[in-house]
Amino acid sequence: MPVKLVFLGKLADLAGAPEREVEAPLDWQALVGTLGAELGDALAGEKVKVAVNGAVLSDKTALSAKDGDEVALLPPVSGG
Amino acid sequence: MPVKLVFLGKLADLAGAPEREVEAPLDWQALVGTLGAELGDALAGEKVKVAVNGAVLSDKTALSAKDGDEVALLPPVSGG
Amino acid sequence: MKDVRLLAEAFAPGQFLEPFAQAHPGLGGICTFVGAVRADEAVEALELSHYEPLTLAGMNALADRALERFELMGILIVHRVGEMRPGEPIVLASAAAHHRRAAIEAVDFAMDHLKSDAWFWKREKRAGAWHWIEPRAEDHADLARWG
Amino acid sequence: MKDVRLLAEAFAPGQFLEPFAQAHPGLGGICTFVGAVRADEAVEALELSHYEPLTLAGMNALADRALERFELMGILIVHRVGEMRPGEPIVLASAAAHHRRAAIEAVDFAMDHLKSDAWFWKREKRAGAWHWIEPRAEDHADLARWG
Repeated sequence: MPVKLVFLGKLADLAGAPEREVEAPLDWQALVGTLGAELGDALAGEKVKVAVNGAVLSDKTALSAKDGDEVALLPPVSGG
Repeated sequence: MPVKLVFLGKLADLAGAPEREVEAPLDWQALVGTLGAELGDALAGEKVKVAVNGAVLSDKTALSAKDGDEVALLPPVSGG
Repeated sequence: MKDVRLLAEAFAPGQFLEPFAQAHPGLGGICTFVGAVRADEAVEALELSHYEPLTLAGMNALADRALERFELMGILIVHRVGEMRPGEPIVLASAAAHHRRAAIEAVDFAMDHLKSDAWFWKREKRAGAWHWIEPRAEDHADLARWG
Repeated sequence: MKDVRLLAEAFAPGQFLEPFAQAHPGLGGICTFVGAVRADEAVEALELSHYEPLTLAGMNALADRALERFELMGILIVHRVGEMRPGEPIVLASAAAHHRRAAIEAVDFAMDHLKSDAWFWKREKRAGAWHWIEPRAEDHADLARWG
């Protein structure tokens, strides 16, 4: 099973799709590498958070996803 | 026409009725005099306000009511 | 829209809230507080008395102050008088606005003033006897928040 | 009572508010905020997206924090997701309590957090094109009030 990437908010527009599958294992460098320049830059911005299987990482650069994991890329939530 | 006294809240209990008619003209001394000791003492307390024809007096001892006026004796309003 | 009412009979909040909401198309939010007679085993009934020449005029002035102080589209204030039983609504304050904070703050403001700065006198019937309710220090502290 | 819902279809506030009120006999007051899609001539539609594993769990945690922080009898939080038109309700937060201040403050607290600290992403359709809505400085200031 691959790793499922889920793009939320405007990251889905940048990615061109709400989801994408990538090969496991997946660490931070591999994630940035697989996303391409524009999406990689957006992800590196300090306001984008990363969750693995529904748990938000306190340090996203410590990402370590394996087969079957779901990795969500979360831009800042919208205001009122 | 006499002056109509209106007793609100617990002052109505002390007065034994919600309203009473007294002779005009009516000033502060005459009001205290006509009410009797218990009600007069309650009225003199700083928390009781007096309104003439729906307007609250800033200084109740300056009361000066004439024929047909309505004088309301207002104890502190109840809390929540 | 300003809608201020003093009612001698029981009411259902929805009968005033629905027309109030419909009168403000395009609103961003409505905040509503409904206060009811608290259930207390010892309390058989609650009676609110008012003084016609002051009470409704004071509620209208309060609604005007809320409209001036907060950016509202409208305000609705309904207050019961007379004898009530536990569970019956006593008071309804609702504010419609473009933005939520104005609506919530206006209701908070209106309720603090209705509770301790409006011309109502309350008494409770306990064991068949009526007892007048005095002002509470807490209410004055709430009121002082508004300067 | 805690009742937290994420809805993909339009709702009428009364369908949740009435059972919520009835579930708390003896309450002193209920405060309710209903937020709707603001009418804005330029906006044709609003879309709220969410992330299933985080959004509902976050709303539940928020309801729990409100129950801990304020003296409540119950809390109701309902949030729409999906595409909405101007006038449709987006969010409903309601708190039942013995005393009014707890109910009003809990709704204020819940709304501040739902608006800027919950997992929702919004975009608006203007002139046929979708535009993402960014966080507002005002929302962070509102949130900072709660420490």
